[in-house]
Order: sequence, then C-alpha cells, then structure tokens
Amino acid sequence: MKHSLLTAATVACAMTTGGLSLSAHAADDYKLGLVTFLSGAASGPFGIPAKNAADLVIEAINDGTLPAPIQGKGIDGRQITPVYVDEAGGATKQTSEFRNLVERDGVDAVVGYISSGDCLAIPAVAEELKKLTVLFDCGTPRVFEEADYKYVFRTHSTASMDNIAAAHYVNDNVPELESVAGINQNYSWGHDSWRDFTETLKVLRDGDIEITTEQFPKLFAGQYGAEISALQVNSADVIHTSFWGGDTDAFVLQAAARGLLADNQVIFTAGETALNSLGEHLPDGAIIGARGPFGPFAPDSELNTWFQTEFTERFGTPPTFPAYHMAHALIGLKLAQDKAGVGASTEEVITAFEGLEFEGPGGKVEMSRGKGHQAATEMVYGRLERVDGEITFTDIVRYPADCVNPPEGTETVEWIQAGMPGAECN
Amino acid sequence: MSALLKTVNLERTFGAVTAATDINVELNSGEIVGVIGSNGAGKTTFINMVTGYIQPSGGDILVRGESIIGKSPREVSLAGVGRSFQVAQLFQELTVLDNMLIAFGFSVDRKLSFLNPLRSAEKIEKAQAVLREYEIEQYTDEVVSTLPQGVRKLLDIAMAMLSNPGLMLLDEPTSGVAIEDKFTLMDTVMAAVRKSDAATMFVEHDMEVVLRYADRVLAFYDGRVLADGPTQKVLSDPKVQELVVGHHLDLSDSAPATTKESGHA
Amino acid sequence: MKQLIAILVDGSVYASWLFIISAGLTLIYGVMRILNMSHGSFYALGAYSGAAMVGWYFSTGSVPWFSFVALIGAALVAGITVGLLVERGLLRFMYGRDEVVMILVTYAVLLIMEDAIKLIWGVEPYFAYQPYTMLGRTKFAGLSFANYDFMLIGVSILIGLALWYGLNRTRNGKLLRVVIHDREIAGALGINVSRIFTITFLIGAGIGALAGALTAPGLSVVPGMGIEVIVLAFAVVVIGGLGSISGALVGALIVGMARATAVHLYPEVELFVIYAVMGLVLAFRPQGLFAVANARKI
Amino acid sequence: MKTKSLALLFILGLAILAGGLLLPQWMSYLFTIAMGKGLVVLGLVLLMRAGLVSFGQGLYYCVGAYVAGMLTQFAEVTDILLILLASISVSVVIAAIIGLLLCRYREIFFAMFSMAFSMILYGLLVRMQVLGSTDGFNVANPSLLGWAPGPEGASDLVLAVAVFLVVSLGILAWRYLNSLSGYAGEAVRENEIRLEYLGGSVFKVVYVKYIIAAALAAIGGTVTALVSGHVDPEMAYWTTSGEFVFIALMGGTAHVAAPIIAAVLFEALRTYAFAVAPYTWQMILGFALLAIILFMPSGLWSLVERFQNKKARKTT
Repeated sequence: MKHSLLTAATVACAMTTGGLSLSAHAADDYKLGLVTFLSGAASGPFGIPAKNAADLVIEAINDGTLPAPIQGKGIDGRQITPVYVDEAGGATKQTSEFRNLVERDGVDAVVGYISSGDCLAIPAVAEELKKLTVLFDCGTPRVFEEADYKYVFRTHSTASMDNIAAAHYVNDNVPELESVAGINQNYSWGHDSWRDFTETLKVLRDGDIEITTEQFPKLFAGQYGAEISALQVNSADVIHTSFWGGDTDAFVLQAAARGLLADNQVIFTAGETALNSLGEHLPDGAIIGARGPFGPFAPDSELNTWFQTEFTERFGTPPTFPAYHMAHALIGLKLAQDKAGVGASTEEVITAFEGLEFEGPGGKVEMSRGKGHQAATEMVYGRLERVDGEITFTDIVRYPADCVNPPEGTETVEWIQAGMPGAECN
Repeated sequence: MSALLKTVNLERTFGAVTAATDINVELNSGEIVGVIGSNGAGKTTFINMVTGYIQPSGGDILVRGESIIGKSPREVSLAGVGRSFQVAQLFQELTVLDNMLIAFGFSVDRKLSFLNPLRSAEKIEKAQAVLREYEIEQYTDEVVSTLPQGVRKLLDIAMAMLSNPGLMLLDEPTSGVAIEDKFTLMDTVMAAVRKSDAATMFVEHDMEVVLRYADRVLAFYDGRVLADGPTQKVLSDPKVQELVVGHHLDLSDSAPATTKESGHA
Repeated sequence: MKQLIAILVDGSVYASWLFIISAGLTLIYGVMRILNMSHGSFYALGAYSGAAMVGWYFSTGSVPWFSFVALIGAALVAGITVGLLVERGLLRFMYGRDEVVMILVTYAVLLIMEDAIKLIWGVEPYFAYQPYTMLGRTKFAGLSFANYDFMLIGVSILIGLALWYGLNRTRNGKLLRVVIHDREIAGALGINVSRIFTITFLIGAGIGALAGALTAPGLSVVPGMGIEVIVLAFAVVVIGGLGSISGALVGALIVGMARATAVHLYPEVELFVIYAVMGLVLAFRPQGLFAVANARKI
Repeated sequence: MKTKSLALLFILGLAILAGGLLLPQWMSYLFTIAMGKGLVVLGLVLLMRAGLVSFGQGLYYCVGAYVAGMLTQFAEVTDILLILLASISVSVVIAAIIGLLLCRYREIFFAMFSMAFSMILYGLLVRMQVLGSTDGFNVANPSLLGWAPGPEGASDLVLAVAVFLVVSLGILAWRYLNSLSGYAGEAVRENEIRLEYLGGSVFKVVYVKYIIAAALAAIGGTVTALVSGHVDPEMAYWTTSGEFVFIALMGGTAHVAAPIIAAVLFEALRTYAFAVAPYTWQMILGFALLAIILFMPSGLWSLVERFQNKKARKTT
C-alpha cells in the first residue's frame, strides 16, 4: 500500500502535463479564441453558421479584402489565428475552457458564447484574467444589468429587444387584437422572451389583452402534438414563439400539418434561421424576426452584399442571424483595435471599444448601453409573402434602437413595467 | 417459566399450497433436536418462520414467552435466535477473517463505530480464537468464495453462534459436505453448541448423523409434525420409517455414545 | 369536452410514440439485462438514415407513396447493421458483467455513435417531411389532427402485436421467454443463449432505428436528438417494469396521458410530470407495474 | 503501514497545494474543479462499495452549489466555513428524507430512482426564474474568517480549501472505510441476509452511507461553485451524474485516493480532447471509457496495485 499514492500521483501528473506542448505558438499571430457550439442541438442552427462566418470574416480581415470603410490587413498589424472550442458542456466546463484558452493557449482575445448561461458565467472570469472578451450571440439582458464589466463587450442587442419589438408589431399590425397565446421552450430564453413580450403588450394596451394559454414544452422535446391541440383549444389572435433551431422546425412541420399556421397568426421572434430549410411550410402572413436587421432584413450596403454573396457562395446557404452576430463581433473587435492603434495595450483597446459606433453587414451598431459595453441596434419584423414561389417580406417595420432597447442604466423588466419611459419610436 | 420456543398452531400457505400446518412444538434450553422429513415436508419453512424470514399465515411463535410474529429476521436474531443456512450465507468476496470481524462487530460489539479500525490486533486475536475453535484457522486470510463447502458451513455456523443465541437453528449443516467430513464437522459444531447451553435444532437428511447427535427428533411429513420425541423412539416408529426415512432403519448397533468416539478417530 | 377529446387523442399519439421508442429498450433489457443507453443513438441513426434516404428519394422524383418504404427500409438496414457491429464487435465480450457496468458500456457506445453520426451527416438539419404532410389532416370537434399521427398509433399497435406474437407464438419467441425467465435454466436446456442475445439485440436496435425513422418526418433531424429521448424511454420502461413489453405499453399510456393532461390543464408542471409519475409508481411498486418476477434465491 | 500511507496522502496534499499555487492558473483551476468532483465521486465510491450505484449524485452536487450561490449572492454570506456548513446541513436534511424512500432499492432501481430525484430538482430549478432558470446565476467571491482575497486571490483560496478538504475528508473516509461501518458496506454488497441475521440493520447501513455520500457531493458542489463562480441547473442533469459514475469507474473503488486522481485525469482528458478534437471529443471519451472497462475492470487503481505487486515480488 505504501507506494501506491506516490505512483498514482506520478501517473496523474505525467498524464496531465503531457499535453502541455500543445500551447506552443508563434508570437506574431493574433490568437483569437472562438467559442461556439460545434456539437449538440445548437450547432446546426447557430454554432456552425457562426463558425462559417468567422472563417469567412477572419480570412477577409487577414487578407485585407473587407469592403470599405474597413481597412487594413489583419488586426493590430497581426494575422488572426483562430482557436476553436466547442461550447458544449455547460457553464462550469466553459469557465474551465476559457481559462485554458487564456492561460494555456495564450489567446489575445476571446469571441464567443451562444448560451446565456455561459454568457453569465464567463464575464467574471474574463475580469479576473483581464482578457478582452466579446460575447457574440447570447440573448439574456442580465449580463450588463447585474454587473459592470471592464473587459467584456457584447456587439448585439439583448433578446428583450426582439420581444419588445414583437409586442409593438402585433399591436400595430394585427387588427382587432384581443388575445395572445404563447409556446416557448422551458428554459430561461423561453421564459424571458414570453415575459418581455406579454409585459410590453400589457403596457401598450393598458392591460387590455387576454392570455389564453402559456405553453412551455421541454427544450428539444420534438413532439408538440399536445401543445398544438392546446393552442387550438385555447385559440388566440396571435401565437408568440421564441423557438429556435430544431424545435422551430418540428413545431412548424407539426403545426402546419395540423392547420394551426393557416388558421392562426404566429410570430416567430427567432424564426429567420428556419426560412432556408422550412420556408415552404410557413404560410403567407407569418411574422418573422431575425433578432436584428439581419438576413432578409439586412440593409443594402456594400459590406452586406459582400457578406451575403461570399457566404452563400462558399457555404451553400445565405447567412442567418448567428452569422451576422459573429461578423459584427469580429468587425467590432477589429475596429476597436484599429482605433486604438497598433501595439495598443488591452486597456487602450477597451477605451476605444467603449461607446464605439460602427457599420457591420447588419447595419449600425452603437455600443451605447452597459457603460459603453453593450450594443443597441434596431429591430425589424416583417410578414412572409410568396411572390412567384420566392419568399419575400411585406409590412416590414423597423424599430429604432432607442424604441425597443431600455435606456442606459435601466433594467429591462422594470423599464417595461414603468411604461417604457424615454422610448423614442419614430 | 415459559419454554424457550413455543409454536402454537403454526401455519403457512403459499397460494393454494399448504407448506406447514398445525405445528405445535416446544423446546427448552440445552435440547438438541434433529429435524427430519423429505423434501417439501415443511422443515425449511418451519425454520424460516421461526427466524422471521417468512411470516406464518396463522398461529403464533413465542420465544421465551414473547411473540415474534411480524418481526424481521434482524429483530428475531436480536431476540436470541440464531441460524445457519443450507447454502452458507457469507460475505463471499471477503476473507474469512473479515467475515468474522464483521460478525463480531454486529453481533457482539453492537456498536457501529465510524473511525476505529475493524482490524485491530485485539479484535483479530478474538476472531482467530473463534476460528481456532471451529478448526478453520488455517483459512484466515483466504477469500471465502475460494473455499470448500465444509469450511464455509463452519464459518457460517461460527458467525451465527458468536452472539450466543439461546436458540440455534441449523438448516442442513452437512449438505454439500463430503461424507467423510460430516462427522468431523458435526463434532466441531456440537462441541461449540454444548458449551453454550443453547437449544439447537438441525435439519438433517442423514439418519446416521441424526442418531448420533440428536437427543430428540421432529419428523415432518406433508407440512405437519408426524412425530416428536426421543431420537430412538421416533426413528423406530414404523410410520416415520415408512413416510419419512423411506426405508427400514436398523438401530441396534448404532448407539450414539459409542460411535461418537469411533467417528472421531 | 373539446379539451377532453384533445387530451385523449394527444395522449394516445404521444403514448404510441413513447411505446415505439421504448419497446426495443425493454426487450433488450428483458432478455439481456442490459439497460441500453445507446438506444437513443440507434433512434438518431434511424432518423438520419431514413431522412437522408427520403431526401434522396424525392430528388429522384419517383412515386411519393413509395417513400414510406424508403424511410423505414433505410432505417432498418442501418439499425440492424450497426446493431450487429455493436453486439458482435463489443457487447458479447462483456456479457456477465455487472448491470451498472453495462450501462456505462452502452453509454460509451452512445458517445461514440453521437460523433460518428455527426461525422457522417454533419450538423445541418435533415428533413423528411413529405410523408408527414402527404397524409393530410382530419378535422373533428373543432380540432384538426395530422393523419400521420394516427398512423403512428396504428404502427405502434402493429409493433406491439408483432412482439406479442413473436414472443408467444413462435418457437424462437418461446426460447426467448425461457431466457428472460431464467438464464441458467436456459443454458442448461441447451438453448444457444449467445445466438438469442444477438437476435434480440438486432430486433431491439431495429425497433430503435424504426422509431427514429417514424419520428423523423415530423421534425428536423439534428445532432443530439438521441440523447433527449433516452431519458424519456427509461422513465417509461421503469414505470412499466424493466423488461416487460406490456409494461412498456402501459407505461407509455400512463406517461402519454399524464403529459397531455398536464399540457392542457397545468402547463407549468409539464417538465417533471413524468418524473413524478415515475416516483409515484416506484414508491408503491418498486419493480414497476409489470416487472418480470425475480425469485429470491437462498 | 497505514500511517505511512496517511502521511503520504498528507504530503501529496501539500504537494498539490504548492503545485497548484505555482502552476499556471488554468491548471490549478482544473485541479480545483477536479478536487470538487473528486469529493463527489468519493461519496459515490462509498455507495459503490456497498453495491449501490447512484445515477443521481448530481442532485446533491447541485444543492451544494446552489446553497453556496444563494448565500453569497442573496444573503451576502461569503465565509467558506459558513457556506460549507450550510450546504452540508441542507444536503443532509434532503438526503435524510429522500433516503427513507431510496434506501429500500437496489441495483438498477436504486440507480434509476436516484436519477429521477435529481431530474425533479432539475425540473424545479428550470421553472424558478428568481434563480435564473437554466441560465443559473453567478456566485460572489468567497472569504475565510473575515479575510476576503478579492477576485484575484479567490481561486487560490478555494484551491487551498479544496486541498484541505480533500486531504482531511480523504483521511476520514479512509478511517471510515476501515472501520466496522465501512466494512458494513461490503457486507451489504456481499450478503444482506447474513448481515440481518447478525443483527445488523441493512437499511441503517445504506441510509448512513447515502447521507454521507450526499454530504460529500454537496461539499464538492460548493467547491465547484466557488471556484467556477457560476451555478446552473445543468449540475443536476443526469449527464452530470453520469460523469461522476464515469470517474468512479475510471478510478476504481479500491482506495480513497482513486476517485480524486481519476477526477484529475478525467478533467485533463476532457480538456485535451476538447482542444485536440473539438468535433469528436465525445468519441474520444467514449473510447477511453470502453478501454477502461475492457482492460482495467477495477479502474486505474489496479495499475497502481499491479505495480506494487511487481515490486513486492522483486523485493521478496
């Protein structure tokens, strides 16, 4: 028994440290940690499109081929070398991987995180390790509402924006609106989306709205037969859903087959990712959102044309909102670094990043919330309409950033319940 | 003073099958009783009921005047009833010593200590003394599952006897043991039993063994007690010979006292 | 009234789906004493191969009705082939190991298959909705239901009947039941237990893949879909009694109805209604409702 | 012989602590997480030695983590000792109630039923928006006896506490396993009937072990929460519990140090699998698991034992 512990400890140490050589890297590269879902249910709709966008944009940045006004090769005078990490495994695992990226792989910055849980957990570690981190896709407003961060930025709006705008849209565009029903996934995203939507609607209509049923099926449940029946039994003028990925697909297929989509007005706050695959099952009149001015709602600009063409050519499908989110995060990071100048310290880059305004393929991004660390953008909804079999959109409404994003220093729910003071909607 | 064990109209049915019925037995300290009967006659059912392993369908079981109906095996054994099993029930993958030490801990010390080592020198000493008494000391560090049946049977009985039960029930102590070892085993066991003044019942198919060690015999037939009395008397009962033993027994030259010595040689 | 009809129909549809996904699991456990975690991967495998085949089939522009055959055929072939590989290549070296170890072995198979599926088919969603929409819908009591879902009920009844017939009326089935009842006796009777195991695993894997294929048309086939169903299938099987086919049927019905009721009347408890049912059943019947009895041996 | 082993354990602890403080931070973080998980697995191993495999230790892991999170975040209690005390108390109370039901079951039923309980907690937490639903919430930096090292020193503090806990609880567990109560587990695994006829209460033995395992899991959860700074319901999800069983199997049940070392190796294996094969890390884990089951049925510790036997043969 007596040497067992020493032996075991030696084996353990040898095996743990054996892989250290992985971290060797060239000094003149800009190492960028990229964290996105490469496995699991979120990889198809979010993770991989985002990774594809990253590949495309990083290559363009390195070659200096991004359209004007973005200039220069590389970032901080260096070529970007991406280090990809799978976002699977939960927040504890991801904080561990974040440390590995920063301390083992020695990355210069990290861009990543789709899951809200990860986006809540990572910033504290980023602060501790003093590493510039750009959150690129997660929706929860809690990140900059619950704390202030120096090293953390988010270059897109929170999911609150989607649902506040959704409430505006149905209030303005659905005639004789009296009742709503909801079907959202049973986790934070679904709960928050439904809450923001209904709370806003109550404020907009002075409480004159009836909620017929609130369904919260399990995430990735796949079978929505009972929920669809419940939506049919408790028929409402508008059905709200913040489903994404495979759940949207399953819901659309099953609801379409049972006539729910034809008989009811449905608003899909994150429905854009399903357009390419399932457009033919969505009936005319379905209200679609893209979590910002992305995809079909993206502005007509040189940058966007480049992004759409190149992306579609290379990957076979047009870019969806996670791809835009990724592009914005990378471009934002590059512009902040350019503004601070070559060889600038992290602190100088942060100062340059704070309050930055820039144009991405998805339009204007203002880092105007969360003490300059949180972006606010406009939000767009439109109704699907087929013209000669091609999907187009009508009744497109653009909501300015200051209409659908809570002002600096307020918490979303409180702001909505207070009647959304200071919202500028024209 | 009440009897050590008394059963009153004990009965057990399994569905439509009656495994035991109308069993009235009384037993006092120091008695050594052989239980005989063909397979399915109710012997094991009887022992299982008396030790709380199965509950009777009717009747009562009194140990020192107290009913044990509804009590679990554990409560029954705490009331002073010990048993061994037809197939030795041991901690198979542990050593003989550990088996004995655990048995000591639970049935003698009765204190579930958390931090005192089980294998203290003092406890090992005690355990080995017992193993010596049962003549299995040489197997101390062997793993039980590797040992021959006879050794396991002895260990099983030794463990059951540790707490000095007032009533000891041995279910076929010699089954699975080679014929030539049967008497050695029984001698060892009986020596220990006699020392403790426990009342002992043992189920046995071998009439030679019964003749040699039992003072009294309970003969089971078809779930009932067919005969109950001194060994010689019961075994010479023609009804018992016909229904239980299955053949004629010649009892003339096997007086228990004489063969015991020769069997040992 | 409308609600009651909805609950009954939704419950039955969900129950038949649950039965199809759990029948193979319980069969394998009953015969082989393996709680097969990789059952979820066979489900995913069936879904992917079925969907890929249907996608290809429609690209050839052949008769739409035949797509059902393509869907099911592809899944069965894939399920049985991989099943054979797993059983002959791995599991047979493990027979006799502890049940819990077997859970981990099949868990490892699940991890490997998940990534293997990803390597073959990528992470993009696959669709096979044509069979789902082709059958149209039925309206009654102010509600409309997809005919495909009714077909699912029929298929689950067919699978149930087939299993019942196979186990009770065929020679091999009777041998299988001997193995379920007492493996030692089966060995002593000269039954080739190893062959029975192979056949059982193939049937179980086949049904698992079939379940995936039948589910595929109603949704998009995406990575991780197998992990999601496995817990559900476990719950159903544990409620019904591990190893019992009729138990799986009753378990599926109970869970299906409980869930439909929850969705319609108390949507907020939907997520753990299934565990509550499982807890309740186990608290009163530790072996599940229809457990294959295990004699206590002394 | 045993005291020497104990001394070695102690030295090993000091070495890890010293190493942990000197090593790059990502490694000391990995060690701390591994210590936390190792404690959970230690509890699991206690149960496994009694023949019971729990697929629901995530329940107490999560409880421990949430107690830590809620105390630091909502009650502003940051003292590690108080937090540990609270999470032990809460987990023991819960285990004492659930154990009454659960400890009647064996084998696969014990496994499945324990999983069901942890999934119920998962379901409850997902519904609780105050606690951040699936996103969970952040845990504030801990302090010790009034000393608050701030964000930079917090992970070192937790590392030190974790090492202290692992060493002291390891020693306690060792003594426990060598006592009658410890052996009672083996007795339950080997033969419950015999134990009952010896006058021992099988239920009591299992019940006590279940509660101890729960407390260890809660301590592990607390350590993990404090070092990772975040808690979420994923900790109660069945895959988390499955991971603990994986680690337990990897280490084997022969020694109290096995779970800790296995946890370190597991974390290392996983993080390198993540780095080397971001697309196929699950496959790597799967093959590793299979290899262990096939070639080292008693876990990695059997390597150590084999080495010892060789050495023993040489010296004699």
